[in-house]
Amino acid sequence: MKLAYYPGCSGHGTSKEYESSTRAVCRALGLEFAEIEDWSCCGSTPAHAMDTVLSGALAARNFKQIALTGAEGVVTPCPSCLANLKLARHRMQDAAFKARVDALLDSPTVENAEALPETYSVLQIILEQIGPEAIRARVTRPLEGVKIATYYGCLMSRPADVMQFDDPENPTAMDKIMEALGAEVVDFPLKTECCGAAMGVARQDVTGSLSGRILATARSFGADAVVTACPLCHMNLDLRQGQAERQMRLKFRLPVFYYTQLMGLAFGLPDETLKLDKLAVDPAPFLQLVARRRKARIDAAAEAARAAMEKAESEEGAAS
Amino acid sequence: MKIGVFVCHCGSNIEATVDTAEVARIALTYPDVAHAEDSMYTCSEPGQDNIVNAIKKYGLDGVVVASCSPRMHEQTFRRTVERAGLNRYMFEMANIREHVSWIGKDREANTNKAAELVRLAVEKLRRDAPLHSKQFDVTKRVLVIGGGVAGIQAALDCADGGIEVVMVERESTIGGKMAKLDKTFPTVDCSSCVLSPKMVDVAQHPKIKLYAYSEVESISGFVGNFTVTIRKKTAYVDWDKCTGCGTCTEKCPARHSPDPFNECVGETTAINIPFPQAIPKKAVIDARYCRKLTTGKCGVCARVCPTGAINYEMKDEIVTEQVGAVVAATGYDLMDWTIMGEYGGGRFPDVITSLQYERMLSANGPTAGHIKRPSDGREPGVVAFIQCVGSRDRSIDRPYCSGFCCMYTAKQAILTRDHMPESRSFVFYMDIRAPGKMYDEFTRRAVEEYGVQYVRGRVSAIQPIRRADGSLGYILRAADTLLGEPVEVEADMVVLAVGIEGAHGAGELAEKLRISYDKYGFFMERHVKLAPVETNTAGVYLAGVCQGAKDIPASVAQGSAAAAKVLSLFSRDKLENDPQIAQVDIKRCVGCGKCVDVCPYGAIKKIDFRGQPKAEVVETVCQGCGVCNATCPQGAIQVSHFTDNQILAEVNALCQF
Amino acid sequence: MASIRLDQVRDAGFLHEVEEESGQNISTCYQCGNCTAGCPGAGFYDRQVSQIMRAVQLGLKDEALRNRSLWLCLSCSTCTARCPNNIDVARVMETLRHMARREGLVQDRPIESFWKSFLDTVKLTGRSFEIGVMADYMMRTGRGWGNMDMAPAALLKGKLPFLPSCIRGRDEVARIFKRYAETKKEGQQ
Amino acid sequence: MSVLSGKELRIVGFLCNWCSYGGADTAGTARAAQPTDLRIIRVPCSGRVNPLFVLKALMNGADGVLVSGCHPRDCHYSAGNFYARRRLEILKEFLPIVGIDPARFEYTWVSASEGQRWKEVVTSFTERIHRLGPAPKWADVTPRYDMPFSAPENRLEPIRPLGCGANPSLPELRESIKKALAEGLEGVLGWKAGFDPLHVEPVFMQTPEEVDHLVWGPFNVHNLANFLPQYKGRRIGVVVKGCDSKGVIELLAEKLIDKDDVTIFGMGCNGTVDLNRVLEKLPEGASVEDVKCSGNTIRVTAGGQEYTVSMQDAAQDKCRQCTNPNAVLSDVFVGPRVTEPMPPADGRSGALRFLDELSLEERMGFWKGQMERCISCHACRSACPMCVCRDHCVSDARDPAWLTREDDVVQKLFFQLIHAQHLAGRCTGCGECQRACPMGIPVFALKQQFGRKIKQIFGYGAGMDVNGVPPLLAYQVEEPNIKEHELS
Repeated sequence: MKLAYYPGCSGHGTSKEYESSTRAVCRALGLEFAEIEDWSCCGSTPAHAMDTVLSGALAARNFKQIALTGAEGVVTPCPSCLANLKLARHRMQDAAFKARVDALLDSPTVENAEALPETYSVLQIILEQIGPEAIRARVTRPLEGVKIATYYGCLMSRPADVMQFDDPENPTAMDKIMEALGAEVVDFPLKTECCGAAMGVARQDVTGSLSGRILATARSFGADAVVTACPLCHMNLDLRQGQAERQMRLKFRLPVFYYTQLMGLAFGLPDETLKLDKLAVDPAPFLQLVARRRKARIDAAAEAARAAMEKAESEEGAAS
Repeated sequence: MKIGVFVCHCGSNIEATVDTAEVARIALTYPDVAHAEDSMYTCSEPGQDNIVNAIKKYGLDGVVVASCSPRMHEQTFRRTVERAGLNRYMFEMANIREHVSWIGKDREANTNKAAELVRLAVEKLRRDAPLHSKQFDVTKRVLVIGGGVAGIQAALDCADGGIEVVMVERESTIGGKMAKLDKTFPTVDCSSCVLSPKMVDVAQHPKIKLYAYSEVESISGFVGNFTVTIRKKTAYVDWDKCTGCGTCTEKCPARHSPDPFNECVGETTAINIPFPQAIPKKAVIDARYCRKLTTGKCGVCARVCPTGAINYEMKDEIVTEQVGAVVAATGYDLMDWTIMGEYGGGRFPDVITSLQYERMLSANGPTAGHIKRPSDGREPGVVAFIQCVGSRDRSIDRPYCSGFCCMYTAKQAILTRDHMPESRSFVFYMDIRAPGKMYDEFTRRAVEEYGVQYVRGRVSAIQPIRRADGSLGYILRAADTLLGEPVEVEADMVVLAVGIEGAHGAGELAEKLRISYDKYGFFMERHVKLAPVETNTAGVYLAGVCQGAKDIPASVAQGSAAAAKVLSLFSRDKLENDPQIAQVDIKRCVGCGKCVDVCPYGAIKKIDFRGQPKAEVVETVCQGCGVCNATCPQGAIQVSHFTDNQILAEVNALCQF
Repeated sequence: MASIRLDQVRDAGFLHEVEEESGQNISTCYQCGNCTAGCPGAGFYDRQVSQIMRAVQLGLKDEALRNRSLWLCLSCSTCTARCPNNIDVARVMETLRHMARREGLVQDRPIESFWKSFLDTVKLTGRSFEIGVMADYMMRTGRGWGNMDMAPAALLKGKLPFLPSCIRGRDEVARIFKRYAETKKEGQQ
Repeated sequence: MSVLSGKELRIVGFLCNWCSYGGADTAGTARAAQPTDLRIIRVPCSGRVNPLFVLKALMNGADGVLVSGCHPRDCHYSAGNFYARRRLEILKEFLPIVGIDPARFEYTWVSASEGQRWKEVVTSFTERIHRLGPAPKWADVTPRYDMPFSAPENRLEPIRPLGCGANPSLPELRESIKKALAEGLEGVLGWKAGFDPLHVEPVFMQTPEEVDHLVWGPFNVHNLANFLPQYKGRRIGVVVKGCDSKGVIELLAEKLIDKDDVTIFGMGCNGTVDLNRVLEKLPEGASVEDVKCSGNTIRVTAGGQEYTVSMQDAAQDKCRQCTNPNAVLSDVFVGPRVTEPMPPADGRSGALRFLDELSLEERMGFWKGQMERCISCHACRSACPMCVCRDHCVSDARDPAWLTREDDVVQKLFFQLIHAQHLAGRCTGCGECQRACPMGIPVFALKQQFGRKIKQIFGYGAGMDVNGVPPLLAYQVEEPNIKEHELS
């Protein structure tokens, strides 16, 4: 199936590093997507909070742009875009709803609602089309000895009947990828707990306390870093980590990566594609930890090899 | 033919929305109807007497009663017309209550519909002929499937009544779920103290033959004459020699086998006796964990057995028994709660089921009655109980109430305080269902005397936390709906009152018994109110939770009820068949054999009749389903009282161009 | 406070309206409180989700629509995922939000303003664009300075472009909003 | 009885006693309000429901018919509903050919505990019937008499070359039959010349002289399998064309004859003629003096005049699409096998193609017109090799009394429906019913409708395998090609 790529608005702003690392990782894994000409905003939370038809129409305009690429489906890294596009297609299966959406557009969408493109997350495509084994095979610099808390947020697998991917209560897609990268995944209980979403602009107290709880729990389970697949979650956990610290009166200093950044690291992809410098919480201590653990292992292996050689030599000597 | 029609008011149940007098008036215009009247309660004694009198007065030779469902009162009125000297099958019913008066309020439409249903009954009755049952012998032995408390009660009552009992239990001991319980509500008395003597009675009763560690393989035949084959599963121990001394279990080196009797709290040996009071007290080898059977190297038990009972070469054995009735008492299992990801789906070590907790509370359990957290063996300070886990939950297709969880949760909360006076307990519930004798008082005691904190609200999620000392805690995210606020509890241990379903394999057994069952594995009784012990298959009865959630006293009562049904069935020397079965018109039959091929019962034989092939129905085997009737191209085989002509007459009465 | 005379104030039509518009059978709610229990925003609500559901069941329109909770809902759908009666609670909340807007009962202007700012930016440029959204939002509300503490970090990281990236089809997007506004107007007439 | 006009439509329900009747009781006990139209006929099991009951109700003017039984696997009689599922599914597929909207018939499963489901079933089915409105009545339908598919220009192209020349292997066939007679066969069924050179007739050959008169050619139209059951228990032989052999196989499969009793003689067939198509070229009443066949041309001399007819024009419809020109099963096969063509992409006969294009009401009109011409001679029945009932046909019986003695189109069409339903899954497609019809009524189309639906759903064609079981006399617990129907 030919797939098109929908970057989402935040990929051009707050989540540049996600956009760039996603493209780099996909290229490295041999995944190719068609570019969508002149895509527009999916409407995000504000549109459907105001009106589902408006939200549907903003998504539907993109369906038409996607159709121009000849793709049958579309992938997006952003869970918010994913949810909007998926829900719009889902709701448009109802003819009355589709008619109301079509009425807002310059020209109606394709007649057969089933022919509207299905949306998938990049995560789903990586997991289902590439798989942990192939990812493991691509790793050149394993993330050894570090503990990762995988945070999925609330949008990736809910509602389960629309999303049709992963377990809604205990998703494991990123866990499998992180394990393939060589990291240890902590059994993190708040994987799908909400971070506060877009409430951060108007109500920082809400995002602060919700994100704070997530970060504090991740810390208590010994996580060295948090990974996420969502720009909004990332903003709340990383960019707003200071706000959460103030609200909770705790220091976290917990680096928060996009999962594609860690994949890129483990694959040895160039720094300029991963854009680790864009992270608000300094990832350097984490990177040093990885480096130390790797060095320790290599040293230990070298030591073992030397000992074995010595033993063999001494046996040889004894024999002769 | 002279037909009498009686249209019942059923008090106001029918009369409120059907003009019964008008129905009777219309009925008088139907062919062969000689008398028609409406009556207040046709099924009452005066109502029945009225029918008897009318039959005599008007010389009726058939009766139609328009009232409730024939599933309710067909038998009643058949006896009534028999009292008046008619053949009991010269009777038809029109269901104008369940199918008319109770499902709509339009009096005109209802009256018209009722009159038409009477017309159908009249047309059918006009083509009825007197039928006579055939008599056949009864094997006065009963099969009881399942050795839980309901099955034990049924078996003992039957045996005390002088009937031979064959009991089949698939585990290696009888006792069922009750044997796993520590105490019972509302008296908080020791469960095994009550049950053990009854188990011993089963073992010692001269009329009871117990097949433990066995399963029903197949059942054929019909009421009074069932043939049962039973698979005796191999225990790798010759039970005739095993004395239950337990030496093998002490010496067995495979000490890390899961312990199903203890709900996998703790471990046992590959060869084991489930618990000290087991009946029969015999050892069984779990082949999956036995070193000899998996690797070929070991044989310790064979060496230490003082009677030489161990036999690694043993195979399953099939035995056959003849019985006249069957009591199904197969009980329940917990539903698979691990589908509930929000409670960890089994990933959190200190989140356990109530049955596991019960084993923990029990003095003969794996922790010898001490409450310990599986994660670290510590005594929990805060224990939270969550009710309705997998009950009353449509989102996972478990809409029903599991009946007894409210009560045992209260009991377990009380016992928790007894065991650990310093502990605190929280019970999350939606409603408290305690309608038994002394039950509500019992739940109140938990709150008032034992200080158990009840919180009305479902728990949304259990979220573990890692405490500063490295131990696990569990945050329960809930709401107190009475307060109207979200609440949280940090517990050390969580006990889930997991909902129940029919025992695993109940569906397969129901297929063998040819009884109905619902999608949750519960067997269907013949009538929810009037025949709660019988099934749709004559001679098969139900006892205990296999029919639906019930507590111990109700299970025992139903066990006794099933026994009473068996004893009453066996009080006759001969049984009669239902004569509403297939009959072959030998003149019309061309012997093509299609009926023989389609009969689900093998009840039709091909015979040679004066050199011509013909079909013949075995009357005691035929159940009257009519598949043959619908198959025979020339209509030579007809189900009595559901003949082609009767159904055609009904169709023609309804559809006339 | 006087007790609520259910026989007088109960508006069965309202329950029906909510059920119709949300496509949910609200009578199946048995008030277990699971929605409230799992709601991440519950701590900030002035009326809990389960209480709002109860108000809808009772036909108490004002109680259901006049609250801040509707505007604080994060649309995370936890309530929907865990409802034992398969009610899409988040959908009900969304429906009530739409109804409250129609009835002029918006209880949290800042949040609504943020949504409007966001959508205005999309209308203007075809895409959302953070600085534009924030500027618009601050003008509407005079608030949002609290976010400024993270803005320097974001700017420094090159995450907030000062210029919007306008798309060629932005007129097409603007027409969607225009038609939407027209249908709303018609709806009100 | 008449329905409440303006309020109700006539909806008949057949409910099994154990599950669905109980489910309806449960709904009543729960006071679940339902439309009043449905009239319930209680039967022991959905397997008791002869599809002909449903047809009877619909033909007699019912607006809707609903059958409900226990859920598959839950049958009180363990398998009755499995049979019902197959028979009722095929019935539903059959209905449109006679102009009945299949939406007027539905079957479903409701258990005794599913009161709510029963309410939903009744409500949605009743709503569906009200949407469809009253069923068209046979009395009101305009009959039509056109049969464009039988016009010469509309006959289907044969999918293989057809011929009528003498078969050079005929002497060899005669010799092998004589040999078999000598070895103890009591007789062999074959064809001999008839009253004029165009007609042949069946013969039971018992002497070598009779064998010498055995003919083989385009006029050997009769399916001799028809006569086999009456010789049951006697050792005989039968000469077959490919199509006839399928009849023999089906009789064997249904154990109506014994393989040990029957010796099958076969030769490759190049097609047979529809005599009417030859006769239409001749003057009315002209006596036929001579017939000469060569290649694919038949030269008929009648009244001193010679007329030529090509096989292209004259062949029977079934021969035009025949894919089994050689005996599928034979003990003695003489001469070379004829090349067997691939099945055509569109295997429909001309009559089916025509009917498929008509609206439901037009189809009713078509059959009404055809049945007006029917003279109830029952030649169709007599010609059918699979009509096993022989003298005990239900259409003549009083018990059961499926038909009245009235001479009207509904009774006559119902006779055809009985025949077609009894043949469902058993008809080998020999077309003898239609060939035998003196009025030229295309009754074979009804059997073909069943045949193609059975092929679609069960992948089964009758008469190909002596171990085959007609699908309606069997079942599978899981039916891969039968989906549960939506009721709304």
